[in-house]
Formats: sequence, structure tokens, C-alpha cells
Amino acid sequence: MSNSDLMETIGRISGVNPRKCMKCGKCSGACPAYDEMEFHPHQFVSMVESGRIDELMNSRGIYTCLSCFACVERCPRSVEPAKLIEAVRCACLRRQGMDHMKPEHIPAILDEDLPQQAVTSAFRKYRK
Amino acid sequence: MQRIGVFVCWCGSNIAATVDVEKVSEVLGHEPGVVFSTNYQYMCSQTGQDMIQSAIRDYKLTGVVICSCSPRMHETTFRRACEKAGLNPYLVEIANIREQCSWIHKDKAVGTEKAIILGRAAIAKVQLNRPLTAGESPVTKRALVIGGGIAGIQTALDIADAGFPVDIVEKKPTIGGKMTQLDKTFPTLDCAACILTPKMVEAAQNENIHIYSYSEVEAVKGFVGNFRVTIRKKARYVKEDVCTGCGLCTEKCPQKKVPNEFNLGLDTRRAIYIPFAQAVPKVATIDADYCRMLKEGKCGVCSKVCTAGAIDYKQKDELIEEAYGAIVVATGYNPIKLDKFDEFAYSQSPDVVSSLEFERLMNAAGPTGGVLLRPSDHTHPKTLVFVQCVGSRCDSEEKGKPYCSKICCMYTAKHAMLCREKYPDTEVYVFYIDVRTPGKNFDEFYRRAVEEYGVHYIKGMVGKVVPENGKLKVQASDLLDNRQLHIDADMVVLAAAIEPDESARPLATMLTASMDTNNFFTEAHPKLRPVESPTAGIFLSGACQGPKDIPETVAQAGAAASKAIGLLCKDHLTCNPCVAEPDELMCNGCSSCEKVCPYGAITYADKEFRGPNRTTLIRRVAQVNPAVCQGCGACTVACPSGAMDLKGFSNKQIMAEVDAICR
Amino acid sequence: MQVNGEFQPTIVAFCCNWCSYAGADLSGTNRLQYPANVKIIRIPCSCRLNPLFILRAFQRGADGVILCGCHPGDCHYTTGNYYARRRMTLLFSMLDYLGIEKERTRVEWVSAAEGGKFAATMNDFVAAVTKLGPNRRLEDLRCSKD
Amino acid sequence: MQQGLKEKAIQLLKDKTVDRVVGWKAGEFFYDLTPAVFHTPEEIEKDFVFSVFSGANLSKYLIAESRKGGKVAAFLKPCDTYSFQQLLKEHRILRENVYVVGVQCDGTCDIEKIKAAGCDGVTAVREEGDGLVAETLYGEHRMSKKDALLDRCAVCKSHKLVVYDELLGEQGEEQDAGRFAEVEKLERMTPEERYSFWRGELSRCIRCNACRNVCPACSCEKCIFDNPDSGARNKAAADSFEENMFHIIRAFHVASRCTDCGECSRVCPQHIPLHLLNRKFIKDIDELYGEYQAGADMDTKPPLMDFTKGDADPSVVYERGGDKA
Repeated sequence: MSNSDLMETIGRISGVNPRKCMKCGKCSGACPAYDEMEFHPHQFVSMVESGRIDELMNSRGIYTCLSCFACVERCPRSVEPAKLIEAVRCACLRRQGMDHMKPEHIPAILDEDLPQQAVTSAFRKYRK
Repeated sequence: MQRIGVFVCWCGSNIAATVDVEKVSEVLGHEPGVVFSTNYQYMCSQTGQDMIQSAIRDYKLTGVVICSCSPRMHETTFRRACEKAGLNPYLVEIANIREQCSWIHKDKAVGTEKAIILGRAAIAKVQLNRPLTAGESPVTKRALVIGGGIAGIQTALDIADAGFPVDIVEKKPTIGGKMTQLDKTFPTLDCAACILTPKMVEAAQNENIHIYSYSEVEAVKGFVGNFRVTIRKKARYVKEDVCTGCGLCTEKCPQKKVPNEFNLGLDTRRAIYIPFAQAVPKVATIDADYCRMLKEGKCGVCSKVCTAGAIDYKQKDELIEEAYGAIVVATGYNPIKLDKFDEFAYSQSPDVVSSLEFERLMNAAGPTGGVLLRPSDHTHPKTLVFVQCVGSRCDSEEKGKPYCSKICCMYTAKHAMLCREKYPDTEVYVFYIDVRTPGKNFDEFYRRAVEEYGVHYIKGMVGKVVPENGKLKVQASDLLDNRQLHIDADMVVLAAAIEPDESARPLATMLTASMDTNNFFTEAHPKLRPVESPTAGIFLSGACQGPKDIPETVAQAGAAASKAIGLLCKDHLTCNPCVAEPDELMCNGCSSCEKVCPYGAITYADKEFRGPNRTTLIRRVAQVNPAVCQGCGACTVACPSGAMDLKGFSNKQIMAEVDAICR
Repeated sequence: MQVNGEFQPTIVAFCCNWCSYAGADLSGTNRLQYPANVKIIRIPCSCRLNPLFILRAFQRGADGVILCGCHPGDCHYTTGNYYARRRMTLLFSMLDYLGIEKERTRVEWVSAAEGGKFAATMNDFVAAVTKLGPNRRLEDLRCSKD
Repeated sequence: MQQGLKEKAIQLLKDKTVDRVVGWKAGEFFYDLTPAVFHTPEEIEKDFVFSVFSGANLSKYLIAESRKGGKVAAFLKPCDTYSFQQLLKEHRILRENVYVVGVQCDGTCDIEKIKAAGCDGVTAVREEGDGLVAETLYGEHRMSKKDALLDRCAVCKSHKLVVYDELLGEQGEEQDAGRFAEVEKLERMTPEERYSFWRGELSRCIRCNACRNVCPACSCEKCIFDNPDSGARNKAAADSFEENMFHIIRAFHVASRCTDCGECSRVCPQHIPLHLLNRKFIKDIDELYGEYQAGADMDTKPPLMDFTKGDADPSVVYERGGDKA
């Protein structure tokens, strides 16, 4: 998939228009997982806008996003960065071999206190 | 029989290049009623006008058709020229053969043919033109200024200086508006009270100015030059002319727990109060919502202590009707409510304040006597965080406003600077999206805050504020450093967006003045007529038209005053004679026309008519006020009987044009 | 009208004085071409257009009638075009109901700044009416030119 | 029923509540009832008729009658009260001079339908229970009233009397009897089919002006079609254009004022379904600008004299199309 197709796909999945962003940074101000990601919510928006999508797809940060939607809630321009992040995760899943979670990972992360559903739903979410 | 003259203009080569002007004047010369037809290089030139004028005299013309540029260009020129030669100016019609013919067609045959048809249409119309005389209506030489803030005061002073009486209607007990609540003003840092209060006093003392304080506009009737306005003077339960403003009652009143709106509720006042020491008029007002005497019928302390005998618990609202020639709207602005911005903990912590509240906390006449103290524990704050654009530039309608509030960047820089100047031991952070400082000495001012006063300007936005153990945990982004900041602040100051006063919308309806979706009054032209409303006789002063700082407001106030003065200087106004006209014999009196008239120009009268067999019938028939009617023609189509027609654009005239074009 | 065996429709355009007439002037100032079939009649406001005028135009040989006014919300008289909008909607619907080609009538909102839109609208409308051919269903044979 | 109305009329005249009564009396035949003004109890006794043929809407006559001095009583059926109230709204009738006796109605009949049902030589028609009995020269003929109703009554919009001083019979309710079905049928046709349908109908128009003269909304002091200054004077339908023109403009002039009383079609000697033009406007208004019934109240602005900022653009006509599947 070419980069412009990729940008269009992200736009279609997320329904987000990154051009509405006025670069105020409130999303990154609100983000509780800010320090866990190498790219931050405001960067997500500008990277999608400038077409740096591959970089985003290969970033671990998209999986440390908590999907708490604080950025969506706080954004004064209704840009909705969390939806972009979700769209990038979906784009990864659509790509061959980019599953974030593989069956063989599971034994290692199994934890007695972890509800079984959490593993099952994470597996559903992060794998084709 | 009509005697029509046709004048075809070449407009140099503008018309002549694609229209055979010779042929046009030749063909149109043979149209019925045409007795003279010619063409000339520049009809609008003095020579051209002379040609028209001598033809009017020589051929005793009863109508003139000029085939030239758009009537929007030279209709007035040609009408004036004909008037000078003794022809009624409304017997002139223009055929637009430049903008709507020669300039859009390349083929000369096509252009010529179309020019002839357009000329024929104009001839057909002019056959039916009637001489019209512009009516006149007198101008009441008195102005009304609605709103007594700096905008209203300045406008009133300027109009009064020109020698015209002017009334100010202010809904609060005192004039002065928002500016009275400010501490210092940017970019010069002079004290707001020091520059405003002399103007307030001047307004009160000016013989030409009458102040209706604690009053509101109740109804507006009439039209430019002849407005009739009903003013509701609200009962203040104190005789304004008797009260000396000594303030004894405001000290003795036992009801002490009234939130003081002048200090934005940061402290309390009594039920009888004078908003602040320099109030104009300096008279007490009883707050009926809190006064025990008015609510329960017992107390009466103020009446007992008042040596002047000014208290009157039986006072009622008073309605005053006054006539005005011009109305200036100066209803100003308010900061928006911040309760939708939970992320900044505004409603959770008293130490999160709005900028206007901060202004009161810094003001020597404020609740803390000018000492910056935290509202929660009255300690001196060490770390302050200012957040800009709270509610401005906001996409969501229910939370904020889509526009830039314009003044926040500058007053925040002012706050930060004053804070650092008074308390050098403080750390001051300003979070900004953009710093917008266009204005004389504005950017220099902001740079001084950064460079000389060491204010930390951070490009980024506060994401959340959490009150915790007496501190305010501020989490924010620093976009240039690409990191998230966590600041333990003592105070957070929010630069709230500003919005038009809530009285503006109902007022606009009364005035039939137009407004934009944000409830700001619309100007007649955004560039060329910025202080006039599209509704004639209504002028705009200050922030009611859009966000503005003080210098801009004062400039606009002066401009609005000069426009109002220009109107009041006239003894009579000339009305557009192309107005609706009912044929009473055909009128059904059904009110259809009245229902669609945007100006309220149509009223009804019962008139006697001759019925069959020598009887008389009384019928309700429409009457048009030609001074109010603007000539849109909505009524002419609403009228089922065709009784309503429009002068200058009558049914028959338009149909004659249709026929000429289609034939 | 037939010119060289080709059908040339007669189009009457009613333009409000404040927006669309100025828009038409602007398309002239910018030398934007549109067919000479279009002849403009200036009216103060779109709300001045009586359905009678439209029928009169068809009777006398027009093949298409278009009304141009200020954009809703921008009316010089604040509300005129809102009335025009309802009137024309109902009138056009009625013409359609009678089986008269609805493509022969049109309303467009053209501001004083939209010279380009004015020319484009006229080009489009003339093409649409040319395709329909001469007005037969609402013609008055006594006024026929052919 | 007729007896009750007569008694009421006589009482109103006798106790001087009014000095004349507008009602119906027989014309040439017993079934062509015509509006009439009665001045004395004797006239009432002799001529007043109220029957299944009292279709005529009396409200329009009150424009003139209410201005003649004194007070006039009028019997109004539910649909007539809508016209009456619409005229009040337009300040055409002086309310204080009219005493309205509301009369409940379960539909008026069309003699043509009775004849078409095979009754020749009808001499009288009476109601018996739910049915009609037609007395003919050849004996009695029974039929259901439903089959004899005027078209407009078969799809009656309301049994509610929206204005009256006194009510004979029960107050009724508004109802939906599918009065737009015929309009919808036309809307479903292709433009060509519609064109030939209306050509077929309107070409029969003889410009007798009966529709105009009976219409309560067409009560102009001077009709534009009679006025040489209107630019639209037109006395006779000389060709197809004028046939169309008259009916389009007439429908447009009454649009948002027409109460759908159906008198136009009832009186048309050529049996042109003129109400279908008015109903089209009513249907469009309901769909585009919200339900509106002319004459239902005194306050709501007629939709053509009102607007909202979000009204549909005229292009909606192209989108809605004429050839709905």
C-alpha cells in the first residue's frame, strides 16, 4: 500500500481530519500515558498529517495508549487523536505479519490474577 | 405619448469593441416612443452628460434610456444629470451593455444583438416609469446609547461634545462597565480607574448627557431619525435625586451575606449597596432579592439611618418613552462561564480563578486590598500557572467559542508581568497555543514579560489540574521540549473566552439589527462600514460588534459617535422613493403583506369606501410608511389581490421587460 | 429560437440588486463568458419575484427562467430570500406536478463576490435548457416565434 | 336534523339574537341546495333546507353579510368552520356580527353518484339509519350513504368544529382519511403521464369562474384576473397556456390559506378535480415546512408568510423528483 493510500485508509477508519488540529498540545497535556510512548498524542496528529505513518505503525507507543480518550474529551478542535491511534493499530493488523500479539506470547504474560477475558479480548484486538 | 431618448455609450472600446454601438442606437431609434437616439464615446463624461441634457431640452424627452455600464456604476450620475435638465431622475433607465454584455461576449454580432434586446427591455420599462419624488422624514436630534461601559461613555461624550443631547441606558446601578473592574491596563500599565473615572464624572456632569442607570431598553419602535424607545427604569428603592451617596446605609444594613458581583463573588456586600466608591451615579441601590424589608416586611434599618430620607420601599419600575434620531449599541461583553471546563478544576478549587477574578485580586480596591492572596487559605502563592485560550478557538459549541477572544494574550502577559514585579519570589508559567500581539507596543510588552520579568512562556496546553493537599497539580505539555510537565502550583488563572452580553440578542430583535451566529452585532460592511449596523440609524460601539481591547473600543466608540453625529446634523432624511404602495380599492386588509414585511412598515387603517347602491362600506386597508419601507417587494408577492405594488419595480414594468426580452 | 438550424433557448434571469446582479457584474468585470441567451432583469430582492413573472416569461417565449438571490442569511433586506425560497420551492413543485419540465426553472444563490459562480451557473443552466429543447408545455401559441 | 336547525334559526330570529340567518334552500331541484339569507321565521319554515345535499360552505358569504349591519347567524359544518376561522384570521369577517351555529356532519352527498347507482327519476332522498333511501318515480331505492358521498367527504379531514358560538350535535375529532392518496398517485406518475393527465383535465376548463367564486380563500376585492392593471388579466381560457396559468396562479394565491374545503371541485361544471392542485400545495407544505392546517387556529403564521433558516432549497424539487417509484 502506498503512503497516500495508507493516509487515506487511516482517515477513513478514524473519521478524523488532522488538518483541524491547531497544535495546542492539550491532548499531550491531558495524556496519562505520555511518558510511556515515544510519540505523543499531538505528534500522532501531525505525523498522520505529514504522512509519517510507517514510523507510527512501527512504534511501540501505539500499544501503550490506554484508549482513555482524555485527549478526545479535551481537544478544543474535536480532532480526536485516540481515534487516529486506533486507526493506526487497525492498519497494522491489516498488514501481513504485524500482529501485535501472537499465541506464543501468551504463556509468558499469563498471570494468575489476570482475568481470562482480558487475555482473550486482547488477543482478539491485537491479532487478525 | 412618451418621448424617449436613447444614449448608447462606447465606454471607449470597452463596449464598442464587441458591440456595434452605431447599429444599436440606429435600431433602438426605431422603437416605439423613441424620438432621439445617439451614441458617444464616454456618456458619463461631462460632454456626454451635456449631450443628454441638451437632448432632454431639445426633444422634450419624457424618458431616458442609457445603454452603458452597470447601473451600480453610474445610475446616480445619469439620474443627477437628467435632474439638472429638469427631468425627474426616476425617468431614467440603464441598459447594462458592458458588464452584462460586451465584457462577456466575444462575437460582435452576438453582443450587438443582445445589446439591442437589453436596450429594448429598458425602453419598455421606461415607458411605464412614473416620476418619483423622494420623501423626507424629520430627524429627532437626540441619540440613545445602550450600555454605559467605556464604549458607551466615549460615544456619549463625543456626541454630547458635538452639541447633541444623548441618553445613556445602563442596566447596572452604575456606569463604567467592565473597565471599572480592571486593575492596570496594557500596554502602558496605567491604572484603569485613574483613566476611566474622570470620564464617568465627565459624562455625569455633561449637560447634554442624561444617564438612565439601573435601566433597560424595553421596546423600540420607529425608524432611522424617528426611533421611539421605551426605557424601563428599574426600582432601586432609593430616590436617586435625594440620596447623597454617603454610604451610611451600606454600613448599617444587617444583611451582610450578599455575594458581591463587583468582586465577582470573591467577597460579600450588604443588601443595600453602592457598587464601588467612584460609582456614577453615586447612589445606593437595594438588592430586592436579599432585602429583608422587601422580602419579609421587617427591618427598615436603612430607612432609619438615612438622614436624607432617600429610601423608598414602595418604589416601582418606571417606564419612560423617549424619541431618538440615532441609537448606538454598546452592550459589551462578558467572560464565558467556566463550569464546562472541569479539567481545570475551576469549580473544585477556589484557587483556580478566571482572569477577571485575578484582576480583582490584584486591585487595590479589591477584596484583598491589592495583596495577592489565595482565596482558599489567604496565603501568598509562590507558583502561578496561567492558561490561555480557555474556551476560545473551540470547535465545540456547547463548551466554548470558535473565535479568538483577542484580548487574552495581552492581559495574561500583563498579569504575569505585574505578578513578577510585585512578588519577585513567584514562579509564573504561561501556557499558550499562540501568542497574538498585533498592536502598537504590544509585542514589545509581551517580550518584556519574558525577557525582563522572567515569565516562563511555554508552548503547550494544560491537560488537567488536580487539587491535592492544598496544591494544584498541573499536568501540561511542553511542545517545544516534547515533554510532559508536572507543576505543583498554588494558583491557576484561566484566560476565559469573552462573549457578547446576554442582553444583546433580544436587543437586536427589538432593533431589527442583524447578528452573527456568535451573537455579535453585524456591521453594514466588514471593511467600509464597520461601525454601522445594516439597519439604518443603528450604530455599533465596542465589544458588542466583536472582541476588542480598550484602545480599539475607544476608537470605534468615537467612530460610531461621528456616524451618529453625521445623522443628527441633518434636519431631514431623504427616503428611497422606490417603496411599496397599496391600491386601497383592491386591498383585502388580509394582513398577508404585514406578515412578511421585515421592517414593520405596514399598518392598517379602517377607511370608508363607496359600496353599491349609494352605501358606504368600512374596510380595513393596508398603509405603507414610506420612511420605513426599504423597497424589498416581499409584500407585493404575498398580496393575493395584487393590491400591493412596488414603485420603480412595478408588476407592469417587470412584465414589460420580460415581454421585451422574450419577444 | 432557431439560429442556423440550432436551437437557441431564451433565458430570463431575475437577479436581486444587492448580491446576484452585482455577482453578474463581477463575472463581466472578470471577463467570464456565458452565453448571450441569458438576459438579466434587475429586481430589488429575490422576494420581489412574483410567480406571475415566471409564467409570463414562458408565455412570451422564454425557454428557461432562473432566479438568483443573496445566499440565505445574507439578504440585504434580512429575510427576503427566505420567503423567495419557500415560494419558488412550492411553485417549482407545482410545475413539476403538472408535468412541466422542472429543469426549466431554477433558483441559485449568488453573492456579489461570486462572479465565477454566476457565469458557471448560467453556462450550466443554458446547457440544461438547450438539452430540453423549446418550451412546449407552457407556451402560448399566440406568442410563438416559430 | 333539519327540524333542529329550523327551530334554532327561528329561535335566534325571535329572541333577536340575530336579524337574519344564512342557510340553504332548494334551487331548481331538491338536490341543488343553494345558500340563502332568511329574514323571518316564516321564510325559515317555508324554505330552509338542511339535508345530505347541504354541501355549500356558507363561510364566504359572511364576508359581505357581517358588514351589512345587524347580526347574522350562520350554520357551519366542521369543514366550513376552518374556512370561517381562516377568514377571521385574515380580518375579512367581522366576528362580532356573526353568530355561528356549529353543525356536526357525517358527509354530504353527490347526486351524480346516486344517479350513477342506477336511480332514475329521483324525487327525494332521505336518510334512514346509516343508509340513504332514494325515492324515485319507479319506487324506492336503498343504498349505503358511503357510496353516495362527495369525493371530498369520503376523505374528510376533520369532524372538529374549530369555532362556534353554539353547537348542534357532538364535537368531533380531526382524522386522517387518506386525503393525499390521489395526489400521491399523480406524484408516482412520470412527468409525461402527469402532463397528459392535467392537459386532459384543464383543457376542459371553460373559465366559468365557478371555482373562484365559490372559494372562501378567493375573496379578493378585485381578482387579478379581472384587473387590467395587474398585467395578468385574462377573461377566457383562449389557449392551453391560459388554462394552465389560471389554475396555477389561483392555486398559488390560495396556497397556505386554502383549508381544503373542496368547494372548487364540487362546483366545477366540468368536473375538473381542482382540489388536487390545492392539496398538492398542502401536502408539500406539510412535508417541507411541517404540518399546517389553514384555519385550524388564529395564531400560526401561514407557511408562505413564514420561514425558517434551515428551509429546504428549491432544488429539493429536483431531488424529490417527479417519478417516485
